[in-house]
Amino acid sequence: MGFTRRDLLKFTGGSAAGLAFTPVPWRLLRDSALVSENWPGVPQPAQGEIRTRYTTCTLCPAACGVRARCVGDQPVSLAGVPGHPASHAALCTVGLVGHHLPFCGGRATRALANGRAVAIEQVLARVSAAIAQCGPDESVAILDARPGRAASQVYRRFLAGLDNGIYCAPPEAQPYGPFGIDLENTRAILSFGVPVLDGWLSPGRVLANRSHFQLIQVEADYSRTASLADLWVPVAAGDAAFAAAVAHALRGSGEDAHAADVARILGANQPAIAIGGGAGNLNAILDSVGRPGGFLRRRDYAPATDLAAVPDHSIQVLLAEESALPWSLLERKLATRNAVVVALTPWLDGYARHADYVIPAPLYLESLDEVATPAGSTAAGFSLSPALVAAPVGVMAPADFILRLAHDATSYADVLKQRVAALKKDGRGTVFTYSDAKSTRVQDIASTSDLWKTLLGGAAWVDDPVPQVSTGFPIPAAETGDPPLHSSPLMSKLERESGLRPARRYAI
Amino acid sequence: MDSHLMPRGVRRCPLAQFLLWILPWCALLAFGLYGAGLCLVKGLNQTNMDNRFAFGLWIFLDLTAIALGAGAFFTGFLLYILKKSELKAVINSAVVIGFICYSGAVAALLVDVGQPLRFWFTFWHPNVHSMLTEITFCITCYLTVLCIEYVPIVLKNRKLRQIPSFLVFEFELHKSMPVLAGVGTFLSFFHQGSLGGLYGVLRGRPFAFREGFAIWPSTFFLFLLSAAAAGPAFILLTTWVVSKISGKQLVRAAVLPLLGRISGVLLIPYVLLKSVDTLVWIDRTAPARGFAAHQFFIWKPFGAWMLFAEILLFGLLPALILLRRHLRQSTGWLVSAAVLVCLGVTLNRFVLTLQTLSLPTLPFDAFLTYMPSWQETATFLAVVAYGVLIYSFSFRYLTLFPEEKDLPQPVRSHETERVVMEPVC
Amino acid sequence: MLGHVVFLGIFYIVLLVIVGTLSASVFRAARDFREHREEATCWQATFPDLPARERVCRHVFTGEFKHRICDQAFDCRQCQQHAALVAKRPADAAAQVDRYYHRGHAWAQPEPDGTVTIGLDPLGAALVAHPDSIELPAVGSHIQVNGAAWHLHKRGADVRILSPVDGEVVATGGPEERWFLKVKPDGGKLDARHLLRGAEIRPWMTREMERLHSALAPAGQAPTMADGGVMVDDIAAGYPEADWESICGEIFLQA
Amino acid sequence: MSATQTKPARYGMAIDLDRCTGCGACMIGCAVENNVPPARPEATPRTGITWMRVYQISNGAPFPDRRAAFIPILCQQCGNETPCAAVCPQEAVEVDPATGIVDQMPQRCLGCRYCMAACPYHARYFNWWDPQWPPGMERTLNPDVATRMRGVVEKCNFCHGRLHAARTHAATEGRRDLLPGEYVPACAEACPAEAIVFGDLNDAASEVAKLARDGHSFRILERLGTDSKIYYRTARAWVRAAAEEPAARKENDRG
Repeated sequence: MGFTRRDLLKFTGGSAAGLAFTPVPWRLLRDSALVSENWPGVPQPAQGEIRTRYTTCTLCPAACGVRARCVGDQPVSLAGVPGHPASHAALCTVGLVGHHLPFCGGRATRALANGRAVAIEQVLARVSAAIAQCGPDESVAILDARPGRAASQVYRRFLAGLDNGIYCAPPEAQPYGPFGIDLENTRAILSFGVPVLDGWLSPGRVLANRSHFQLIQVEADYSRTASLADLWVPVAAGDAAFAAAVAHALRGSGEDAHAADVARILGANQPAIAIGGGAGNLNAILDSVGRPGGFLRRRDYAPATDLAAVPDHSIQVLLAEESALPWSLLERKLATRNAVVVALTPWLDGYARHADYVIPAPLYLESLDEVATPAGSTAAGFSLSPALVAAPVGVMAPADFILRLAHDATSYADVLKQRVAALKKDGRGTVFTYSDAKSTRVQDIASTSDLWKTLLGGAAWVDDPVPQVSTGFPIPAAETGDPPLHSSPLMSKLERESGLRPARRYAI
Repeated sequence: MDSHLMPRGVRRCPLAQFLLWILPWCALLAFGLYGAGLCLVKGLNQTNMDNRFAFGLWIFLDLTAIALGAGAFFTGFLLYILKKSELKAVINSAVVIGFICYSGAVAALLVDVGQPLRFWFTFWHPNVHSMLTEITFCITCYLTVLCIEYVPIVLKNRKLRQIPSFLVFEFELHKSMPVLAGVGTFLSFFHQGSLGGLYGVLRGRPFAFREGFAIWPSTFFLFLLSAAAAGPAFILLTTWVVSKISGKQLVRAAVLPLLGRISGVLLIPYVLLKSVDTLVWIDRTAPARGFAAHQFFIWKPFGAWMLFAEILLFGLLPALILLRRHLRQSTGWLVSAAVLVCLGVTLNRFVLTLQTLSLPTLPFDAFLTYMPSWQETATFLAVVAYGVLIYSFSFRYLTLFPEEKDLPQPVRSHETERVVMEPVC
Repeated sequence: MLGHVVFLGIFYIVLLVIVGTLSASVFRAARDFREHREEATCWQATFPDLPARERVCRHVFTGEFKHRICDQAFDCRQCQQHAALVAKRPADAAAQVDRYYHRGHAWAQPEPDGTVTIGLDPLGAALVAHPDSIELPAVGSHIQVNGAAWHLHKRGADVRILSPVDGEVVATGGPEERWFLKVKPDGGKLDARHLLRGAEIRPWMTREMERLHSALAPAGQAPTMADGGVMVDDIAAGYPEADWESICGEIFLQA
Repeated sequence: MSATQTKPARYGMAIDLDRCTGCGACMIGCAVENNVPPARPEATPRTGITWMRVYQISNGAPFPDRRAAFIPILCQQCGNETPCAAVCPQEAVEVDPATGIVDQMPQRCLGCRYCMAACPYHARYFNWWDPQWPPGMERTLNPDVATRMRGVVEKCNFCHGRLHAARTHAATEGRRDLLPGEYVPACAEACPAEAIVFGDLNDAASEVAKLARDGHSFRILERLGTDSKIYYRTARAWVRAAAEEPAARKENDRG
């Protein structure tokens, strides 16, 4: 018996002692440090050339200028453009992380017919057929999420070629009709449920002027705007009786204490405006239309049909861009039999759930896009939103789809060029370039192609002001939009990780 | 069956009964190790700790275990340095308890940190101003000392001692015990204190912050004193419990009252200093930092009653009991007082760790509560089960109470193997 | 900086002390082996672990003490107490004794040729009668007082017999010969100060019988004891159920 | 990487609470800049990672007089006996004497969370989960900031990546000192209300230094003596009362 238990013990003990004098323990220590430092599964940021590129945000009608910091071609952060006429240097929380949208899941990337992938040509053929079969009291409607664009003109032209085309837009997309708000000179705002400090217009513009105006918030909820307003009136925003009481108080009568407070503040801070669905005829009483600090008329307004005004069950073919209008409203307008719904959308979980056909649309930053007049702007405006990242294969801009449906050989990009050519031809207005924060008169730009290049490099065209007449034009009432369905996964910081509420996305 | 592994001259329950006893503890240990494994593999999201409650059940476990394990150093100090030879009767048990408490706490700490692989970074880049550095260094050293002190006890196992080299080594190592006891006392002095300093130095936490002497806040000294008082009480308690469970007389009748007296003698200055410290804190320390002390006690359920319970019910009361000779002689009083002392030190550690974290410091922040997750609780229980198992095995196969074999043992009917009627020598 | 120096300085000193203590123990243990003191050291380590009843001073047997626990690990050669007591009765010291007894149940008998014969006393012999095996030291090897002299195995009991003398083994015997070793004592002459003799033997043996009795008691009746200590040849045969390891350990001073 | 500045800076912030609307753009801008991962589904306000975190407070008045204010809390970059740096056992927290910035080194952090317990502002965050981005989103990570692994603490460092970038840029122009406004953290840049002003407090002419001296400016928990570098400004007495120092309260009055 050569090997006893004692030998084994000696061997083990000796090995253990000997091991301490070899590099093994030190190597193990070092390797443990390396493992913990290069923890498995943690991505490291890609390195590359840092470039600054400019574009314009299309996520809401506020039309904020965007400066993108890119590594190679990939934007890694977005920021505002200092001096931007509509947005100052700011972006809202959603806009700050617009470049994350492709990563939040639920993308539509292929044309679908009743949930099955098909070629876009097939959808075109079937939708064309459906349109052709429409009877005299069956209509074809397009829901334009962002009216006022060159694309909107494409939609209107297409519908005009049909006997029964209806062009619709969500009411909050053009809340003040042909008017903008001269916020820079306003001294008081009476808001009926409008989230003035929480997503109204562009945050940069509102907050830059916040110190100049008194804010009275009429809202039943203790919303963020209500909590920060100079006066909060906890009355339902749509309560016509309160607007009437304020009107009485402004005329010097009435007993409502709240209304008297409101009237006193409005009286002491002129010019004042009233906004939101409950405002009624207060703007006429405040004489806020057509004068500085009030509602100013701009040039480019083209009214759209309010979907609510369309007779129920009359739309046979509906082509809808993703918007904040609830599906139930759309559904009510659809014909009860064989209605065809085409969703022109980047997402699978919005209208696409109810549509017969889905045409996958590119996302913000994925394709050359455009932005119409910024919400609330007192002058018409136009910006291009050049693509910063490649769109997935198979997506098609809604305007391109409508052009194909109309058998029009031009592309959406051509339409945009035509629009820019028209701007140059008109010769009005100035162009604000993002990279150097300089404004140039359109007349001073040499050619259409120069203007195109300037806009493509990040710029905003702003119309010249139009002469104003004081008028009692009723300001259209608008509901507030819903918070966005899709936003960056990082928005978790605002609610789930800190208990802060997310800001609303849609500007009113 | 395994009687040839047990110390000669003592009786232990049959193997089957022993296995039945350890089985649930093994199950608990396995369950706890599973919970701890989840925390190690999946990360600390398995716990209910959060950014405000950055420490939870485990830090409470660490602090309490180390306070209760202080008996090892303090008994060693009294026995080897101050030559209190009566304590020889419990020194082995004290060493094993110390070993269990410290190794359990270190194990829990390794699960508690986010990157256990980096535990040695503290030795590589030590920040000597941090209490935690002092604790890490001292506890590592002291655990080594406890291991070395445990070795002779293991080597004296009936089977192992038959190997002459083990026995010779044990003999020579045992000669060094006074040196090790001295080192252990030195290390314990610093880390028991530093554990108090851990929270006492938090200038950003006015509930815990205390002024002090030199680099040490007053909690440093209070922890040291309370641990020294609680250690003997815990040994008293464990000895009594083991004696009850095993049905054996483990130490001579005078030993437990002696432990009680030691505890009581230390408790009195502790209660005194703690009261002074609390008054200074209420009157000066907290207000100077912008906090009125009563603010700390407005949050339910942590009212001022905790403060009174800690100082009077769990401090002064057991101290008075333990200092009365005739009360000490009554096992009921003695054990009750030891329970109070141990509860007191537990409550003290709880207050300092968890109540501190639950209180807001930002003026507009909220009072938070925290309930450990099952994984945390399981890990906690694993440490308890680990302790019970180590102790059970040590008690069965090693000599924890050298006097046991010389004491008359009550006869138990189930002990069919052999009954001894020992002559009293 | 100063903080670092002080802190790390203290830390390394503590570490050094711990490592030093540990290495010193290892070194001293190695030295014990090198200097062949391992047997004596083992006995030193074992003795305090024996129950108090096994460590009773020999002067308790003679009634000189009521209670006394030996503090010299049964090596009376160093014991001043023993020397003092012996000095009180010089006659005993001078008396010639032919057989000395060791507390571990070995006897030593000086032979005319200067060697010492070592065997097991009747109790010891009866306990390990007909052993399963015997390990005797090689001739020429050295044995030490209280060190293991030889080993016997019987019914699971590993019994080491403590040596009564220091010396070199010159011959080996066995149970049949009634002696086990012949030893040439160190210094040429048997130093028997630590061994029991004369009047000590009977009370000691009575006590040992009592210990055996209590060790055996629960296993059944004790027929061999009824007559007050007449030995049967093989006690083990009478107790087939007894835990022989424990009984031998008790009697042969094993811890 | 870059040369040391000629004169030490003390970077700090002045946050105008009267401008803050609690939109959270600072939090989003911060997370984008510093490669903070999005929340796991299980994350809560207590386990999330928000280097910049906006707290809502209220004046506690009954409706409709209740008013809210928002207080962005980030690492206050304490200058005096920085609580977190003092307690870190392995020097994973360092105060840069050239900038006054308290820097957290995730590569060295043990994850013991002692610094989190030490921080009176609760401005330190632990990686409870493995950081995870939706597939493809890791392409959007900021190349100037390293990602952190699970089990380490992280916090605001005034956008260290931006400081490095600014210094590198200054070095290419042959400057050792940064120009005012050349280095601005992401939160200050993202704030649409321009409520956050960042700069060198050592530079008496800087806007931040002027705001810090403003009578409406205060620091949170100033009496703790942490000498923090984040100044808050409000003209509203109740906001100041609610934010500056704790007062005895009967209930939590987080808005």
